[in-house]
Amino acid sequence: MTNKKIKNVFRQGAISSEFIGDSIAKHQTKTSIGAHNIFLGQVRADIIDNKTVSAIEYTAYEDMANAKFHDIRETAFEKFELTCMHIYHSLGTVKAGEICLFVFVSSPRRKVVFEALEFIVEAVKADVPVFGKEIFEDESHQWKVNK
Amino acid sequence: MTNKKIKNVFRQGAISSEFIGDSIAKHQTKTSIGAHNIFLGQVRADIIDNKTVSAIEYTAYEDMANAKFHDIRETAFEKFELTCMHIYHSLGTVKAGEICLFVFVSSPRRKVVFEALEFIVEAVKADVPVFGKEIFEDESHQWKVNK
Amino acid sequence: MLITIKYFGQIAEVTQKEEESLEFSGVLISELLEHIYSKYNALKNEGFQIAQNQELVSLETKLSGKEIALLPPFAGG
Amino acid sequence: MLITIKYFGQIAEVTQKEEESLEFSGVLISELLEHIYSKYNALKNEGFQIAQNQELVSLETKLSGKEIALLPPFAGG
Repeated sequence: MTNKKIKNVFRQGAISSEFIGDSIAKHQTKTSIGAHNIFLGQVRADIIDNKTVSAIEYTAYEDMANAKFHDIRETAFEKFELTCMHIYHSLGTVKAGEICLFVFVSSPRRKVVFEALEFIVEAVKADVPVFGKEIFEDESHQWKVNK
Repeated sequence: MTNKKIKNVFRQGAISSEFIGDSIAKHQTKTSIGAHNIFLGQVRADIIDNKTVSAIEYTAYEDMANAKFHDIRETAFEKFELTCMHIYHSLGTVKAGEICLFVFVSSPRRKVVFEALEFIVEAVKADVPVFGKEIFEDESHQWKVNK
Repeated sequence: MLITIKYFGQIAEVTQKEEESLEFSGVLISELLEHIYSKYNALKNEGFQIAQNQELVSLETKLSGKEIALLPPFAGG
Repeated sequence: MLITIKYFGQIAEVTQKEEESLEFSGVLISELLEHIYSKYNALKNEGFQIAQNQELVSLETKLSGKEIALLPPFAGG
């Protein structure tokens, strides 16, 4: 899997449910797959000091982020017997209730997808330089920090 | 969550990617959710003694199966801080490459969905009386057994 | 006692039916099973669990239910 | 050496710019950081990591790269 071209993981705006459905449909020709596992990150309307988050505005150090996503992908394929793996992350404004992260892994066997998906999502949260500005309904903001 | 009416988890035939996409879309009004995790079981075209599985024909002891799905649901809501949970399983013929199991959990936080989804999928495989007849391309068959 | 017995999957292939009702006067699940074996000898080669009124039971369980099911290995998902 | 410095998120809010280039002759990342602090004193209150040519580095790392980035806490996903 090495020497593969670095892909652009970023999508402008929210990731739609149609996009996710289409992505699932594309795997129906891959009949060695027995298990898919999908993680979706959705923007929460958190209430902080009586103000409600209405959206997150994502920015990234894009070149470094795509290189990190690539590293995570390579590591996941080395560690786990995966048939397919896809990651998409939003840039720009994603409203509360909309999806900002889509990670999709597939394998012949289910045990593998559970381990692989959690590994990938934790790595994305920890290692990828993406920044999130939580916009409140009154247009004030604060900066999101992953825990 | 107890005393809830037992739902019918079964769908006739394969579970379509559109159905899954729609199900995701319906959660965009639930803005306390931060993480979704979805498991999809897909019928594999396994090759056994030079014959390829072309479909699985699912039957179930439906009343007991729906009661077991209900128990699994109740237990999952007790054990994990879930906002939503959905399970769908196919009955009848599902071709290789098509989806026969759809488990969908949502929570404010990601750690919860990983644990909950694996718990539910393992319980479905172990405890629910569903039977699968693997149909080969030459129309012979064998009975599937979960590992 | 009138008991309905349900057969599934490869079990139903052996019995050639999915369901039957019979009058039975035994006390334990094991006694009913002996009776079923007497009708379908080939079932002795099959692995299955037994449910009484939709709950799994052992051979030593008392027969109390109207609905007994012979369940081959599960294959959901 | 001509160095491009990139600022992101709350760091860019402090510097009021996302990128700048400057000539710098120091040896270590820490020296460059002191220089940046001299321009943007308020950055001392911010938490961030430093990347050199897209890899995270420590203050003791030798300055070798053309592209330095100040990265506030990650918030992906």
